[in-house]
Amino acid sequence: MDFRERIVKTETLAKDIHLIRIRSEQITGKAVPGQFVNVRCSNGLDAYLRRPISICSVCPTDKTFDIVYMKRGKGTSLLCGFCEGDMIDVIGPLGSGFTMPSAGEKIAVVGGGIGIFPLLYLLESCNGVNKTAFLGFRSKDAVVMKDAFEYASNKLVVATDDGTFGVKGFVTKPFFDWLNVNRPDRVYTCGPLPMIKSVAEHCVKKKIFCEVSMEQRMGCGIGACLVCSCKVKEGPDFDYARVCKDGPVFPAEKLIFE
Amino acid sequence: MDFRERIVKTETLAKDIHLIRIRSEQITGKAVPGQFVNVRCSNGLDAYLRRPISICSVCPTDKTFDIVYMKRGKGTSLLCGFCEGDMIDVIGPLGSGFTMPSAGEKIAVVGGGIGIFPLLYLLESCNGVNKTAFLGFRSKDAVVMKDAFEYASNKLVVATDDGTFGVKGFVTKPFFDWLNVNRPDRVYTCGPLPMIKSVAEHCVKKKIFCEVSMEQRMGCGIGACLVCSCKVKEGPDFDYARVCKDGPVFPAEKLIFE
Amino acid sequence: MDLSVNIAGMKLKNPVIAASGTFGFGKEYSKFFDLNKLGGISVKGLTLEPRKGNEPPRIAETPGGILNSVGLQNPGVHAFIRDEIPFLREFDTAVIANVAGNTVDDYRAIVEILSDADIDAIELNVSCPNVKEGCLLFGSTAAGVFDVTDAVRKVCKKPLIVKLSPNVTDITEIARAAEAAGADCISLINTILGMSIDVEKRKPVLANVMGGLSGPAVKPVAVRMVYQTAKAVKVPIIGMGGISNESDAIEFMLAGASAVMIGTAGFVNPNVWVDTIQGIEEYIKENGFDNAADLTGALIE
Amino acid sequence: MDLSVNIAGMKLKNPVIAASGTFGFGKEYSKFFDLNKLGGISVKGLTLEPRKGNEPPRIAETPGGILNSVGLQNPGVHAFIRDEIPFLREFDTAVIANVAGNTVDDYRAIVEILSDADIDAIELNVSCPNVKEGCLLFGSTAAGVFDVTDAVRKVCKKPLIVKLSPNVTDITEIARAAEAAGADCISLINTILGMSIDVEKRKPVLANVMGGLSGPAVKPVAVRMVYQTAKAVKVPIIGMGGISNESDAIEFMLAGASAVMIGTAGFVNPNVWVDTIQGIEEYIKENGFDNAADLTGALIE
Ligand SMILES: Cc1cc2nc3c(=O)[nH]c(=O)nc-3n(C[C@H](O)[C@H](O)[C@H](O)COP(=O)(O)OP(=O)(O)OC[C@H]3O[C@@H](n4cnc5c(N)ncnc54)[C@H](O)[C@@H]3O)c2cc1C
Ligand SMILES: Cc1cc2nc3c(=O)[nH]c(=O)nc-3n(C[C@H](O)[C@H](O)[C@H](O)COP(=O)(O)OP(=O)(O)OC[C@H]3O[C@@H](n4cnc5c(N)ncnc54)[C@H](O)[C@@H]3O)c2cc1C
Ligand SMILES: Cc1cc2nc3c(=O)[nH]c(=O)nc-3n(C[C@H](O)[C@H](O)[C@H](O)COP(=O)(O)O)c2cc1C
Ligand SMILES: Cc1cc2nc3c(=O)[nH]c(=O)nc-3n(C[C@H](O)[C@H](O)[C@H](O)COP(=O)(O)O)c2cc1C
Ligand code: FES
Ligand code: FES
Repeated sequence: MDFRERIVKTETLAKDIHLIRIRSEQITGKAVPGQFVNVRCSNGLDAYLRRPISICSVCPTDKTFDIVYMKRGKGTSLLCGFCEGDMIDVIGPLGSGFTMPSAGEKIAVVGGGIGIFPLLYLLESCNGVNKTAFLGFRSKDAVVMKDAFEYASNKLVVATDDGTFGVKGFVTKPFFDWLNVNRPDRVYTCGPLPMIKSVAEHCVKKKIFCEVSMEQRMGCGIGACLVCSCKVKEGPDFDYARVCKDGPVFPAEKLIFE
Repeated sequence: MDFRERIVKTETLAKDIHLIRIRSEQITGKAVPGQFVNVRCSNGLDAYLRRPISICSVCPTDKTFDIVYMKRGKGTSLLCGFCEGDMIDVIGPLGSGFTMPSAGEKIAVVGGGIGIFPLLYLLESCNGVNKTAFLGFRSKDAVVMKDAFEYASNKLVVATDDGTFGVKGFVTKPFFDWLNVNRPDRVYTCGPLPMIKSVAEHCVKKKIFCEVSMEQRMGCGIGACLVCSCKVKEGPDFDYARVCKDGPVFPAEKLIFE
Repeated sequence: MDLSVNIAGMKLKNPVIAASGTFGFGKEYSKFFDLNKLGGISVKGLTLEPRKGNEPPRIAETPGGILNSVGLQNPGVHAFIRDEIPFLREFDTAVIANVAGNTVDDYRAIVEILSDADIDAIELNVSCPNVKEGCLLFGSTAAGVFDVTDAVRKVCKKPLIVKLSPNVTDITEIARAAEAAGADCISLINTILGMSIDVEKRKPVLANVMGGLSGPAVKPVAVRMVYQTAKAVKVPIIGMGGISNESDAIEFMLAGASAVMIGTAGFVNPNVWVDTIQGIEEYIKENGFDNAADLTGALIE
Repeated sequence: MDLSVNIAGMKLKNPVIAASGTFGFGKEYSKFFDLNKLGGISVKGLTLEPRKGNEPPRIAETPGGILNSVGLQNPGVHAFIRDEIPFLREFDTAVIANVAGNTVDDYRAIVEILSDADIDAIELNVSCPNVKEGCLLFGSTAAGVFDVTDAVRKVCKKPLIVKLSPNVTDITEIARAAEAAGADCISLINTILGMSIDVEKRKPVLANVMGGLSGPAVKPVAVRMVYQTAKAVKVPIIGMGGISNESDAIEFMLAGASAVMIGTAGFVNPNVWVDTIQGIEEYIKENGFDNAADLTGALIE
């Protein structure tokens, strides 16, 4: 199997936030929202392991999909060196996706930071659904893909920690306010641990269907090596599930946050 | 100290033989024939050590120098990825150079394969000298820089192992034939071990001044780590000299070939 | 040309085996390539009872390698026999059961059970650095390795491979102890104990603090230990540690290994096993060998 | 802010020292940067008599590291005192004499000589894997380390650093032996024994067959050993093995080292020592520490 695919576009969306559009019949033909790809950032020993990055959007006509990443460490820094026309080694789609809402349902997505990207693909994939999106960013400079989320949802609420854009404070605040007057059929969340934890616990308490996309350091990315654990309930006890294969999407009520 | 310099040209001279022209006031201002530079082939862990490459030619007007390398393993393969305009991390000039001939002297250079490159710089640096160059290659496809050597010498003899260009057989044959009827003041040689060994032994026997440029795997490249040893005579005993610092150029009569 | 190798009474169709713990029970990688192509599969380390393993994070990236601290998460030997063997047996490849325990009794019990199961060989893991009790404790001394191997040998009806830890002063002493106690084969190396610190958080990257180093970084250490061990024992050796391609695999065979295992490199290149098999075949052709077995110990010294 | 650290009665202006064997006697690197900037310099391993060292090739590149088999080539302790100390003393940096021998008597004799020389400390190399006799043989067992350290201690008038080998089952046992015998400080790790084979030539890359692994690849092993040792002994620790930048250096300090040595990385970046010193200074500022010494053991567990 050859995992090298052609990059058809790269774009910088904000400081340290970059998009790569990749043409791949293989991946676009199979992907569902919530899944990710595992990207090789170098051909050699630097950033040796692959990096998991969510599928952010898929264009079936062009057979392309987008990934959006934040430049943080070695691997994502190397990704910044990729250009249009280059080949990139990506394995995917991997992991389990979100449970798709049925037509007519009302849903909310709550995303923070780099956690917003898989939610865009979800929103774009469910027409005929009433969709509200809550997105949280550090500050105005970090706000990305606002137009795409606006277009893909019925209502978009943006919050920034410092109030430089949209609502001031954590995104959970407007979401919980909204939840006081709305009862969505499904809630989907992805982002920093404190955020997803509070969204998940809130929904579980209110018995609202909620799915959470989790992050963990990975080895194989396909379920074989058991390094990407996440604590889940198993009867009265707990168990370690594999984020790469059993997840990254888990039902909120299964998760044990620590 | 910053060792990054600008590449002003790259060129493929033959299959797997490439030239890189680098602008560097620092290096061109100091270099003498026989010296080398130590090149970093990647920014990371791949081909971790620097690679020693001879200075092949220097243009004082443009403040550029050329290195010519053969693609062999990891490091030289990575070098092939460098382009005009890129920065390259080169330390140099390093090592001891050839003893320059005086005006009016008669010299011969005997080079084989990648060993020919430092000899070009030598030839180009000594005008007013009678210069004969003997160059050996595997076969016609591998013959490079013929014009430059022709221009820089009074007489050029090329030999190929398979006879597809010039004289057939090892380059030592025409050289020794020449030596039967000529007595040069100085002989300089660089190339495969059997070749330099036979040239050196021949000259020593005939008491002709001969300098040999040696190769050895290197660590620091500047004389500090003692890994790049080469056996030299030390009174009745032997000693290990450092190819990077005491060499790469050694008087033939000092060397112990094994 | 023949790629097959015979080890301890097992015939492998080629010398490339998936290393324990990196390949699960084969299901995941079976979606990437045909498992029939493999010389063998060493399954995730099994214990008598199911184990949850260690807290995450369980992996850290290091220069040219990784640290892991999975800690033998596995469904237990009974679930393995019930749920995993049937799938593995759909393929024509050797199935090696990698086993670990806290006590000699544990090891004996699990080997007794596996002796009646449909597998090809048992690999005794006395070298897992990621569990608090047993395992590496046995693997750290010649006496410990002797005791476990000896106890297990008496009940083991399958070819017995003993997998050694590199975290020892003298690998040859340990290898000889395993051989003396009746090992049919020695595999090495397991991971080297290591640690990585996140300097921004000022915390160890692994929840477990320390973990086992594997991947290309460890290759020179592994090749050295295979070379030393091959000179010290008569039983065949399965070499591993950082193999990423045929050239690496051949290094181990020249150093004295009869077969190799590949683990970590599969995370980066899921085709590494089949690529390596093909590369070995080409090397054999180009270098005038007749078959894979001739590579073993063919170092020119 | 204060970058200086006190180790075993020595005051270093900063915690970054050039590692023995990679820095010669300082002359070569003095052309690249001002040696006054260094915390200290550990010179090439010295023996009583001059040594020629091993046959070349003496270096092999491995994934993320190198193997070397120099084998203690050095001009002998007398030539060192006569020819090298005067130059080193032109700089305001600590000079550490790294010494090795075949026998306990060798070690004692050389330390006696150096005790009267103008140096700041002695580093006992009981861990060189590249010589046939002595050295690593002592370093492989707690008793061996105890005996050499003990013998040397009695004649040593300088701060005594004992440099440990990582090629052991339990580093803490060895470290405790050195401490018990009177070491003022422990430095680790020396190189890990390894081997590399050229598969085209089917020969070991090193003429000496085996060599010592250093460079980034060994860092996780080194950090782990420093961490374990810091928990086992009270004397200060100098950590090393694969440090390439400030982040790596800080890993070692958080793990428990009071200072660090850098070797191999200097081959790639001749400015690595000064870059690292500067980076440590910035880290201290940005992370709310007052001085370098506070980094030692500041791991949050
Ligand atoms: C399922 C999944 C989907 C993700 N989707 C996205 C996305 O769409 N956009 C995006 O910017 N980021 C995403 N991430 C996070 C992304 O994987 C990390 O930011 C990235 O691995 C950091 O690599 P680095 O080389 O820059 O950092 P380094 O710190 O150099 O990485 C060192 C090691 O740690 C791992 N690592 C570090 N941070 C994380 C993390 N947060 N999660 C998992 N592994 C980590 C790396 O993969 C690598 O193995 C996702 C993570 C997961 C698990
Ligand atoms: C003083 C000197 C001058 C040189 N000048 C030239 C030149 O002008 N043009 C040219 O093509 N080559 C020259 N060489 C040889 C060149 O250094 C090697 O071909 C190159 O290092 C191979 O690197 P690699 O990554 O392709 O091979 P790899 O096999 O991947 O290298 C692995 C390691 O071995 C070392 N190594 C491998 N072969 C040699 C060798 N022949 N000599 C020294 N180290 C080696 C590498 O530097 C590296 O450390 C010179 C060597 C020396 C010592
Ligand atoms: C994630 C992971 C889990 C492992 N689990 C086991 C195990 O259960 N049993 C075992 O004997 N070895 C285990 N190992 C060690 C490998 O089988 C192998 O010995 C080691 O990784 C060196 O080979 P490599 O560099 O090719 O990975 C594990 C290694 C990794 C990376
Ligand atoms: C070429 C070379 C020579 C060395 N010589 C010595 C020596 O003479 N004495 C000694 O104690 N350590 C010696 N070492 C070991 C280093 O001092 C250091 O312990 C080891 O290389 C790990 O650090 P590093 O990864 O930063 O190089 C040598 C290392 C190298 C690479
Ligand atoms: S990363 Fe290997 S199981 Fe998830
Ligand atoms: S390469 Fe270090 S002394 Fe020559």
